[in-house]
Amino acid sequence: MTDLIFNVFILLTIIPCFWVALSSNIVHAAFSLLITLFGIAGLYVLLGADFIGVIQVIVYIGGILVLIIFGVMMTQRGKLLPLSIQLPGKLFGAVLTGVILAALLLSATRTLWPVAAVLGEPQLTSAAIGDLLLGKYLIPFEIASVLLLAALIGAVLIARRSVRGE
Amino acid sequence: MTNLIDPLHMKNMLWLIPCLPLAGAVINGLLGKRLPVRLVHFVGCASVFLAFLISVAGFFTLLGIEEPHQRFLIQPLYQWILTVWHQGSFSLQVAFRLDPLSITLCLVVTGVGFLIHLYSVGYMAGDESQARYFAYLNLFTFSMLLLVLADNLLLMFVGWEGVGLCSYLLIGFWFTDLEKAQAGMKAFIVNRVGDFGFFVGLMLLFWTLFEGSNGTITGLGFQQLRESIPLLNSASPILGVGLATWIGLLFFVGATGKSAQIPLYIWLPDAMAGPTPVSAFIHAATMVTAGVYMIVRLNFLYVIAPAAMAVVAVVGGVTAFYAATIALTQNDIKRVLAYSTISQLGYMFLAVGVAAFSTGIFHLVTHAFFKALLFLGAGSVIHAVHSNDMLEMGGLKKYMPHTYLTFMAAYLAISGIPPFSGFVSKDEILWATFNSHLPVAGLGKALWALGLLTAGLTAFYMTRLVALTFMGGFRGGLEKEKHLHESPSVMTFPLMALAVLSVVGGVIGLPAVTHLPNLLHDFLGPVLSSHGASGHQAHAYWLELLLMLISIGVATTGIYLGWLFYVKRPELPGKVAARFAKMYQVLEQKYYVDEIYQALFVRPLLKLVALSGRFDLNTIDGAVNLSSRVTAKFSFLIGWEDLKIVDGAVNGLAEIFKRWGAALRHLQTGKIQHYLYSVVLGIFGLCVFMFLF
Amino acid sequence: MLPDHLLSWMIFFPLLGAGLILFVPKRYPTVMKGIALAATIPPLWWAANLYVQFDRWGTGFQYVEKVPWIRAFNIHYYLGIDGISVPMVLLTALLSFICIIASWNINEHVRGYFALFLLLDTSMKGVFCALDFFMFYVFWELMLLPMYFLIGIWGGPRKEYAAIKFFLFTLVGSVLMLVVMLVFYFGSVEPATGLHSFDLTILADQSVHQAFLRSHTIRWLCYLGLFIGFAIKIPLVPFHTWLPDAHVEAPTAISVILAGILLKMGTYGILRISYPLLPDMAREFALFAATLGLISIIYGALCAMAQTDLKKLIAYSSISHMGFVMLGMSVFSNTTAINGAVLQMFNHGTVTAMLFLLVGVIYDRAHIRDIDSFGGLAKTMPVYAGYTGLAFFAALGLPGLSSFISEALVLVGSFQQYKIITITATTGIILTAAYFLWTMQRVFLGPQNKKWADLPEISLREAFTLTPLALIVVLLGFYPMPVLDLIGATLKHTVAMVVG
Amino acid sequence: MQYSLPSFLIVSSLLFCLGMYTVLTRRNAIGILMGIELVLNGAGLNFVAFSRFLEPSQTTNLLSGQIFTLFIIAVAAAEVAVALAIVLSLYSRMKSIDVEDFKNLRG
Repeated sequence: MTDLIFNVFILLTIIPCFWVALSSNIVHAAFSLLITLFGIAGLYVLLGADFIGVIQVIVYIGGILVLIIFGVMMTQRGKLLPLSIQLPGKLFGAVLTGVILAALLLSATRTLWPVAAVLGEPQLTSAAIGDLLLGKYLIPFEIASVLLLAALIGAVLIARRSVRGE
Repeated sequence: MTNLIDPLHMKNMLWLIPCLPLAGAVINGLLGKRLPVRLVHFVGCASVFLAFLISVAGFFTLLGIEEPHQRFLIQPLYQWILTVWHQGSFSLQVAFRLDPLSITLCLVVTGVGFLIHLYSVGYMAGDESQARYFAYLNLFTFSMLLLVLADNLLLMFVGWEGVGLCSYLLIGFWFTDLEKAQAGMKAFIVNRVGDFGFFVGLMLLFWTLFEGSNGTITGLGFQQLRESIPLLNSASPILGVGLATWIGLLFFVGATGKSAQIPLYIWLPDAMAGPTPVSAFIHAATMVTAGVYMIVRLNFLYVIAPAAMAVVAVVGGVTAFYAATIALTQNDIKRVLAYSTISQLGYMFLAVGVAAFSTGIFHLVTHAFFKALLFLGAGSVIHAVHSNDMLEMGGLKKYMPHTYLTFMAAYLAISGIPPFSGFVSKDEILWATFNSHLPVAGLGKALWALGLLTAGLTAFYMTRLVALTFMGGFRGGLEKEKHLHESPSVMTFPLMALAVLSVVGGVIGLPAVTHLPNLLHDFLGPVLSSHGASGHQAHAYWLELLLMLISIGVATTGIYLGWLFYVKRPELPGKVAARFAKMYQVLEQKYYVDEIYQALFVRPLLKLVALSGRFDLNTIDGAVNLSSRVTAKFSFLIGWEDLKIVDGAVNGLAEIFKRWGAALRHLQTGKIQHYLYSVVLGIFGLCVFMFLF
Repeated sequence: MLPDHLLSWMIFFPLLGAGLILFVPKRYPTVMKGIALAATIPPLWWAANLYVQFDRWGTGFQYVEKVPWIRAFNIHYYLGIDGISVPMVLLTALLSFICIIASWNINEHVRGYFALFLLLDTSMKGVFCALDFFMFYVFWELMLLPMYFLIGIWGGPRKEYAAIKFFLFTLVGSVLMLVVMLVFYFGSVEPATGLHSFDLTILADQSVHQAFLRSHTIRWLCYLGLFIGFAIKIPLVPFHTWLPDAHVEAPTAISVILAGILLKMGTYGILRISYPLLPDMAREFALFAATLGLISIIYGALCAMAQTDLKKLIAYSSISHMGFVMLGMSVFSNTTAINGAVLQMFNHGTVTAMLFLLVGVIYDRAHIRDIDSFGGLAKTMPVYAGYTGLAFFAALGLPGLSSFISEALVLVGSFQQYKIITITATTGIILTAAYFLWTMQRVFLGPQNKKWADLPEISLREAFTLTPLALIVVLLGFYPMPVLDLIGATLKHTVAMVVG
Repeated sequence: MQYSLPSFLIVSSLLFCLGMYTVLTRRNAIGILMGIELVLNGAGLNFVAFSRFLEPSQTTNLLSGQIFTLFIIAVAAAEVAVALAIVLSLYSRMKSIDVEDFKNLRG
């Protein structure tokens, strides 16, 4: 039963990706990205990372994706841009991606991962994550907060300058 | 006279004697300009008078002490210098010593000093910087008293150079006149040469005693020196000459510098550029006698160095004669007296040389009286005539009776006429020289003859001076003659006081033939070393009487000749001078000594100075600049070489890189994708690399 | 109420002042000068306290402050003073205070001048109190920098040449010192920690020196290196040509500091570093040092007589006086000479400071220093002539004034070990008297020179800077014990250490 | 594909490569951003998968992988914010977001 759900979510994640990569209409790409992210959230839940899944939905989709869509809408005036570069550029990209994909798949399947013998029952993880965040990983947590603050200020500054046409 | 003042109380007052004049000097020096002139005079004279009173009190305290050998008071003030090390230490106290020798000098310095201060009030009236004058005079008195009362050699050296400083300041008192300033400088530098000898002698003495007593002698106190002086004999002689003699000679060099004897006397005649009271006080009565005092103070050293004593005697005798000859031909009244002072000092050194220490001091005292009187008399003459040149004077007897009378008293004293003090002391010296048994056989007799001849010459040139100044008609022009006047009483009173002293002065040191006690000799006894040969052994009185008669005869012939030449037949000197023209000219030019010194010392020194100045400028500095130029050239060379070879290579390399750079530049297309490609390629390459190796 | 780290406070307090001055806006020069003055008063007060509370009989270092500074190389922030450094620190504090007042009429780049001056003051005191070789070297180099700019910017016409010459000369010296310092660092192992050490007190005991530092040639070369480094600073004759140029071109206050204190760095360095660290070499070099001292005395005096520029004359007279110090320091058979030498260091500081201040007075008015163009100044400026008279007579070693005592002690002391050298040196006092009196006569005596008839008399401010020095000169002449008992014990210890 | 570690890795690799392809070939700046999001999510998925399946050694406890993904999300958020700000300001200046037009930083 879990295999089925698992395969559903895999398809849910992979298929829209092709739209994101290839579609000539940027709006379609944005919305297909939405679906991929939902797929990934589902996979997280399947992997017992319920807290991460919820975060994925709220932050990633609710925050970042909305932002991107907002960006797309802002810049969507006038003619539709030819979305990808001329042929030779694409061909080279495809070949490169293929090679790297092959290498990754090879390594994923071939190596003997030290998989745990028995998979523990997935329990609620948010309490444990909370402890970890404010215990062992306190410093990264603080640094992340500083990073976000910096990004915030940076974004405001850049946006403000552009608006005033400097 | 049981002791009116108990010694302990007196001992604590000792420091007042030098410090009162110092206080006077400081007050006049710093506040002088603001004080009224009368107060300046009062401060000046009062401080010296008070010092005189305390000296007299000291004198009586000393007399009060029965036991002659206990007759000294020492007042240690404070620790002056202290350096300690393992094998010993060098410690000096500032301490004053009052003993018969120093009290005699003290009395002379403060007594005569006070009279001269009084005289200066009149003489310097009208001069605009009197405060500075009295400050310097007081400072001089302080230094002289410090010299006399010092209890150790280094403190004496402080007084020694202090008087040199004051004589420099006072000689160049009217410093606006360049040649007077130069005279001051000359005096100081010649004194400094003498002090060089003194200081080296001091060092040699200290270290010989230090090594001799392996570390127990730590200072230069006279008591300590006196007790340890025999150690000198045990010390090994240098260059064959005994150490005591070396030290004695070195100290004598200091004495010649200070008391203007043969080699270093040249500064005294020029020192006449100072005001006359200064000449009287410093260059007749006190400072110049410092040399004699020093030798008498170190008599225990000289007694064990007969060779040094002989040298002192010979130099003294020769200087006496030499200076007297020059005095014959001088026309400046003060210069005649200056040379006569040098001559009399020669006598003193002669006396000390033949170990007649008390006689030397006796002549010092009497000389202080009549020479000061002569100078002050000359001062009041100059004050009236406004010129030093005797040829412009003459016939002043009528106009200045007081000065004339007192001058005559001093004139008779110096010429050696019996009752006067001059005769008594000079004859005592001749007698001591005659009896002396110096290392060289017959030297005593030869020196006696020389002394006798000098006595004659002294009588002659003094008569010449008196004749030219007071006798005959006034040669200084009519209008000047009109306002010739006697000096004010403030000037004539000291003259009279000194006249009395020079007449009566002889009584303190009566010769043996008179069977009366020689007061001074007995008083000074304990200070002088025991076997001072002052001629009181059993001897034929008739011999002494005979010699006395001979010296009286020589003196009278001198006076007669002088009277003959300059009063009876004035044209005679002209004829004699013509006949011995060359010899006269040499004497007149003071044996060209100044020119010789100039050529011998001053000019080569200046050449050496200029040489070293230039040497320093272009050789050493040149070397430095040369080295900088060489490095500059060398660096240029390197620069050139660098330019051609190294630079070429570097430029070539630069070219290569430039071309590669251009090639790579195309990679920067500006398209983001290309950058991303290179990023991805880079990472991928890295992974492959990691994987393979 | 004294701060406990007294030495550190004293050294770095002027630096605070310098820092403060940097913030004062350009428009208030007097405020800057006020701050500079205020920055020198507390150190002067502390130096006085230091002098009073210094234990005369203790031989070790006092007021010691030792804090590890650079652990990697075992370098400590190590301060301490003994008999030799107390008079020097007192002299530095006093002269800095006086020089600030003396440089009141500097009015271009005021901020730069006073800030650099206070930095110089700090580094000078630092050198005198440093007991760690590394720290000594740091302060030694730190002293060069402000001095270079002070001469280079506020100096006279040829200031660049003089500044560069001064800098290069001293730099060569300090390079040699650096090499020797490293040799000692690597050649010594601290018994307690087994580390190399810069600490002078530890380096002083010979057992710490490793094998290669015990070989004669190494020790000889080290001593020579140090000796040349310090000789340049003293300056001894072959290395002296920077001094006249530096003095002529430096502004008044700076040449006072240069002559008053910087010249003592050389001799102080020898006493603090060369003697304790290489006592056997000190004995071996003694004769060579004494001869150099003698040459400095005679040669300095001769050159002084040949000068026409007043400041150059005084510069050469300083060389001559420092020759006495060198002569005194190279005698180890008694302490009289070395006591005289250290006393002469102090006296020369006060006397030459007075001389340069006096030249400053005349230079501010007449803007020339050529001796022959003056004449008869005593008439126009009697008080000034009085002060100069006192200074000249002090400089030529008149008894009753301070330098006589030190010169007499040096001569008496060195007579025991070097008879001929001392006698020739004693002729030096005649030459000194000659050139000072000759200058006195050419400038002050003689007829009043109309050109300078209207020169104003010495001002109150200038008199205020001169009076304390004059008092010291006269006081130490009659009663030198205040300084002599201060340095006695330490020098006895030093000589004992060198004689070994 | 059954529920196991390799299958998850395959999915994340696919995501990663597609994201990369998008980045390399998109002319639209925001398209590239989307590509980057895919890459980041691919990596996040990898982490979570490993934290789920791997034997927990004494240094990394069970949840360290998830913590890491959390931080990736945080970084992604910051990154998008700044990137969009830049793109929008470029857009307002150049009136186009075509990557080709941003060439003036050429060598």
